[in-house]
Amino acid sequence: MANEGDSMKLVDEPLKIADREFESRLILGTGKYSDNETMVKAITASGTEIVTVAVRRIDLDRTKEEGVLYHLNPEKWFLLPNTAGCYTAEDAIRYARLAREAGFTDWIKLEVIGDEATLLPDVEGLLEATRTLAGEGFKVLAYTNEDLITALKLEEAGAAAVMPLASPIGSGLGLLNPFHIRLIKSRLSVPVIVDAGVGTASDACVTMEQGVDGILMNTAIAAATDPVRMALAMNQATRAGRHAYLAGRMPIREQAVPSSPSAGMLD
Amino acid sequence: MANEGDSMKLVDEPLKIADREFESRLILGTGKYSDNETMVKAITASGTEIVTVAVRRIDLDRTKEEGVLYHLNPEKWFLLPNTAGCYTAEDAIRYARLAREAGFTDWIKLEVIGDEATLLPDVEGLLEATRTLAGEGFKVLAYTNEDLITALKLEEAGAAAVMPLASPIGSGLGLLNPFHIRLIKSRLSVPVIVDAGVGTASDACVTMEQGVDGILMNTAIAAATDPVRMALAMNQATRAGRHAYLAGRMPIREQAVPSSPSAGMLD
Amino acid sequence: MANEGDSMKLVDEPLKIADREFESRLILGTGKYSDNETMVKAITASGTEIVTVAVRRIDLDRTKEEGVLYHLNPEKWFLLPNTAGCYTAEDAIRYARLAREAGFTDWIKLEVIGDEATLLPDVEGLLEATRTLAGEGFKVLAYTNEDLITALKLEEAGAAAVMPLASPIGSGLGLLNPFHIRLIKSRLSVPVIVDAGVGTASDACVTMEQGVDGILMNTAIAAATDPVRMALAMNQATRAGRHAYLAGRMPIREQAVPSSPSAGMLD
Amino acid sequence: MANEGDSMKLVDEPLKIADREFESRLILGTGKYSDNETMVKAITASGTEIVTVAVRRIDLDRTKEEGVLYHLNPEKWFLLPNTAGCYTAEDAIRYARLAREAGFTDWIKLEVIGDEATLLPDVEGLLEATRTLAGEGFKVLAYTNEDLITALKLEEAGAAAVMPLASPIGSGLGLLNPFHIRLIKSRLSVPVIVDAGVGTASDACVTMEQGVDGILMNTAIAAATDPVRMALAMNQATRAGRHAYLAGRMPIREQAVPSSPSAGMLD
Amino acid sequence: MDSTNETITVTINGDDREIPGGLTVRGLLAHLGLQEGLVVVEWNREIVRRDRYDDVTVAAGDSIELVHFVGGG
Amino acid sequence: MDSTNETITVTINGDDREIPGGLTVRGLLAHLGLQEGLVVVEWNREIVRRDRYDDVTVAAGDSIELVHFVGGG
Amino acid sequence: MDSTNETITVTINGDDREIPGGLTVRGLLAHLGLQEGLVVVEWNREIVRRDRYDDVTVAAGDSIELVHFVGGG
Amino acid sequence: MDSTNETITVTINGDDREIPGGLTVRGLLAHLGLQEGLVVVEWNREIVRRDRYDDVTVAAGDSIELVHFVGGG
Repeated sequence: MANEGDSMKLVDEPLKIADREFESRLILGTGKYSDNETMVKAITASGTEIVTVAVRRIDLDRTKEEGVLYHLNPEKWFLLPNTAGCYTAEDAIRYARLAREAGFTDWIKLEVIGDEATLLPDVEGLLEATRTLAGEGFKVLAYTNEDLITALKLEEAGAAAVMPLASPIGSGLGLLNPFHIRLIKSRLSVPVIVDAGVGTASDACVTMEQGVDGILMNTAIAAATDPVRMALAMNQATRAGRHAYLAGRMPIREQAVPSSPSAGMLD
Repeated sequence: MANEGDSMKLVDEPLKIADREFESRLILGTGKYSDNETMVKAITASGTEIVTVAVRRIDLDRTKEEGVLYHLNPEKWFLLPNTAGCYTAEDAIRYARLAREAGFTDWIKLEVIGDEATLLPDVEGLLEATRTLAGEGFKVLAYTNEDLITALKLEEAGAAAVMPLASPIGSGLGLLNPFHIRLIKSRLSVPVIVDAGVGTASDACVTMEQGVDGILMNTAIAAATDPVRMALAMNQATRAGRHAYLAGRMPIREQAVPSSPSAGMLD
Repeated sequence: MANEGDSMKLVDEPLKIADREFESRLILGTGKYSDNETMVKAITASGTEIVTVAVRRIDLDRTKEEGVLYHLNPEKWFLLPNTAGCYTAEDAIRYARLAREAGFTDWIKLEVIGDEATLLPDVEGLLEATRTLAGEGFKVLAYTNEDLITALKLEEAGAAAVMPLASPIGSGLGLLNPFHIRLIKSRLSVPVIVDAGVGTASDACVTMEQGVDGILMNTAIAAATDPVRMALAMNQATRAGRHAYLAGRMPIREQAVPSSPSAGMLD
Repeated sequence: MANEGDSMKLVDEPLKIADREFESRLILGTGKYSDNETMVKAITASGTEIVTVAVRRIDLDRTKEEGVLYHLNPEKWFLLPNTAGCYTAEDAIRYARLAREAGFTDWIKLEVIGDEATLLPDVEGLLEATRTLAGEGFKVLAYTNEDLITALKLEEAGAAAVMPLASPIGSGLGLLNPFHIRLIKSRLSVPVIVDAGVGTASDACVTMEQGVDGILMNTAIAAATDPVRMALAMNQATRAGRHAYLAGRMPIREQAVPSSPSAGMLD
Repeated sequence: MDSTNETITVTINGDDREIPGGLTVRGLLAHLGLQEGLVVVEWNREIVRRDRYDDVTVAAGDSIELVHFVGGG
Repeated sequence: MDSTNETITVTINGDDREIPGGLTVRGLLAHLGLQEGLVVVEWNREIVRRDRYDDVTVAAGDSIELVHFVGGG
Repeated sequence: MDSTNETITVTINGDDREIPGGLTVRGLLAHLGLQEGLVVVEWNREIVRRDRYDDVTVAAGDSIELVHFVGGG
Repeated sequence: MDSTNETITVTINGDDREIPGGLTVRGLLAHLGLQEGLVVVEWNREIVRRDRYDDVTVAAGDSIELVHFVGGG
């Protein structure tokens, strides 16, 4: 399409995390899809270059097809393991080490959950695990809340990226606290990637307009009626929000200003 | 781009207004650009197929270059004349007839303004002019406020499309009243195109997510720091919002739901 | 209470409509109460001085107790008849004349409804009825939408007060469009009283903070679990919003400012 | 006033913190007033029973009038010392002990600040100081952020009340995150008192409608154009929001419902 | 010349009703047991002022609306 | 019979202008150096179709509006 | 000296299982039909690097976790 | 045995001050004209209870903090 052709000329610096660069600023989770074919189609439509995966026991009694590697080509997408389901620093560290052993990456999306009902992070455990794992050479992408102070400590602890939530995981409530997200972005040097809570395309767009470096989402796409179309919508919305941020929006005025010239009217 | 390639497969019915069909759901005004080259680049980046123009006196003492037709190729974009600046039905009708005489189209974006400070429509004059012009065979696209009752009367009066505002022209306040816009869309048969007030990409995205048929904007692009990049952002945001609407968003929950499996955790 | 004692000293000019003055800025509808005793208690708790009533046929076959005058003392509350249920100017005028004949007042809360599903006003009919009734000496309080242009025409047509809606009657959606309400207040000389849509106390408070002269509500109180307590809440919220508007709120800052002195800290 | 008379009958359980009970749910800071007379008038108009004070060095070279006890009668208002300005648990503990030594109370409003620009709490230091001070028998009212996990830990650490912020101290941004505040209230047993960020009366009202036990504010009143009137507004708004919460608001409907009977219309 | 013994049919509030012939508006209200102060009378689409209750006599086929105030918002 | 040598005064786009007498609309546009395809002509409040540019002769005191499309939203 | 004929009981992914005695980790994976490249082995809480699959022999009572990547967000 | 005539230097609220030697805390407060009920005393980082104001004698080089309540939120 002509317009996307143009977008090619509108360069944006790549998303840099640790030692890697990515053109897309959208990261996708791979959970909760009705089937693997839909998952792959949605991931493709999203234009993402990074997908998250979880570390779980092999089910020895079921078909071996369950492993996500049977469906996702690691040459095509960068696999980012997470520590979802871990409630202590110790557990998260254990899962991170197992994930690294798989041999794909020393990156880890670090989650230390503090409460089962809300899946909100336990920032004390998160900071402890970040210090340990960063010390072991992991590239830690830390899932955290909207608290600036914790974000600053995560950066100091060696996190490669800080991932504040928009709203609780799987809630679809959207960006509850743009002010705090903007605040975090304004104070950190490492990339800020908003993680969790996005529900629809405009949530992704308004999130990127805050100036953050990227977004991670899963349920908004997997639980849409048409996941593949929603994935495309998220692809476009993330780019739109980024371009709008870079373009510099018009000033807001509480008055009207005509778009057509006032001169040259007839008598 | 891979992802836009995919979008090609995700068909959407075209935007149908009167006897014409359009692939893009974004309409651009051509006012307030710093220079004509920027205007043409922005229009191109926006992917629009329809641009609005105003009817004004020729300035006999200035260069003849001022006419917009010196810069916009009517083969490439459908020119939609407006009646901006008209404060009575009589004036708007006069401008509409002059516009038709230019020989490009019998479509008119009808504005009957009620107040100079807010540029809000005078719905009494608007209804009168719509009846008259529709009777003369014009395809009337009527700029109106968020009032459902007026919208229903405009449809009955023969409007080809109803164009409620998001917020005042040139304000950039965004979609002040999504509920009323949704209400109008739910009750009309003719296309509903939101006109005026959009300020940034997320405004366009959330507007399309209400299910409306299209958006018209001018200042949000012309007054952005980088109009061409903002035009691309609006192109993507409009498509994103449309796809998100068609895809069917996830349900909102005031609780968290994990994206990774709870089964298979280690002991 | 000490605090209310203080409020007595914090004078506010009375609410002036036509030739009358009121201390309370809250007007209550009398519909939809579970029973008349609750209605009277709620009206009392609300501190209102004006209650609206509807004009309907006497039911000749039922107890005569149904008339609201059996329960409300016209010495204690000013009865404001409405034209609810009228869909044309002619009907509204007929009901207004019947209401005046009851001998209590020549005031009328004028409603000309345009659509049964939304109960939004038909502004053409409303303007016509306002002109006629104002010409017959009625004090017209006109229920309208958020459109400034219509509000200006209503004032010019002789309305004693203009009553834009916060959101549709009985919806409880609250103040959907504070900007347009502020706009109307800034341009009119007659009192602006927001009518319909308020759902809870904070809706009333934020509405008054826009600077309007008063609020009319019914369902928010009648349909609350505890109507009498909600009536008190609305009483307090309306006063709170008015006082906050008069007091002049602090400036909003996107940064923190300590409330305790920074000097005098220990070593 | 009749209406306030009624409020007397609408009993609400008192606000219970530790071993004390209060009728008012509004707590005021005593900083930043232009003069002490205005401060006392505003505190009186607010109806509060608790005011916070800071611990600072005596200025040996200035008039001794600077101490707040010269202006506030401890018999009339319960003085709640804070640890504002402390950036470590150790500092906060030192200030708390000095405050207790003044002989008025063993209550402390605990602040451990993590960042000078935002005055956001350092939750690690806050938890440490809460554990120590609770262990020494202090009644700790802990100023924290909107994080549920930290709130749960504070309760477990022995806090007598948890005080999440609405938005940064002195910002006047209002309640940025009602969802998280509701979440905290739903999970804690100790009182939840929203502290900081309220800017105007409707902010206080909507905050109390979330079901929290109380509100603490300072700048919204001290920095209003008319602090005494704003204090009254906050008094009323806090009561209004509390009553509205207890009364149970009407359901929100995206459609209209008439307030006047549909039966009995004329032919 | 004297029809007052006969009953006539009029439409009151939309329903046909038999009432004694020759009733004035005041008589009609009394006949219906309605308290004058609380009712407004429209007779063949024309409002009848209270001071004219004795002047207007109801005839067969007349259409009469009797209205009052009810709770409404 | 030959007045074309004289100039007449007409109002064009709100300003009085001297133009040669006897000009048709087409002549006027040529005189003003305007490209026909890009202009719409209103002559004494009446629109002049392009196919009538030769039929309409401009007379002294006529009021003429010459409009075109400009950028607008 | 030859116990390989006997079976032993070990805990794999939380369940007790009978496996042939004397298996190395590589042998165990083969025994379970698992593809080495897609599994990570934790043996008595200690990760076993792939280059040590032949060095570690599973003994009775050992606790073994065999994990891989699954879909997750 | 009598050093009270001499002055000593102590740090009070961060500033060095000359005060008479041998003052107790109570004596110091009196010397500074401070009302006991409104001040809290920290002496070399240790809080001095009011009932110990007579027991503690200020010595040269001591660091003393004298604090009270001020307006704060």
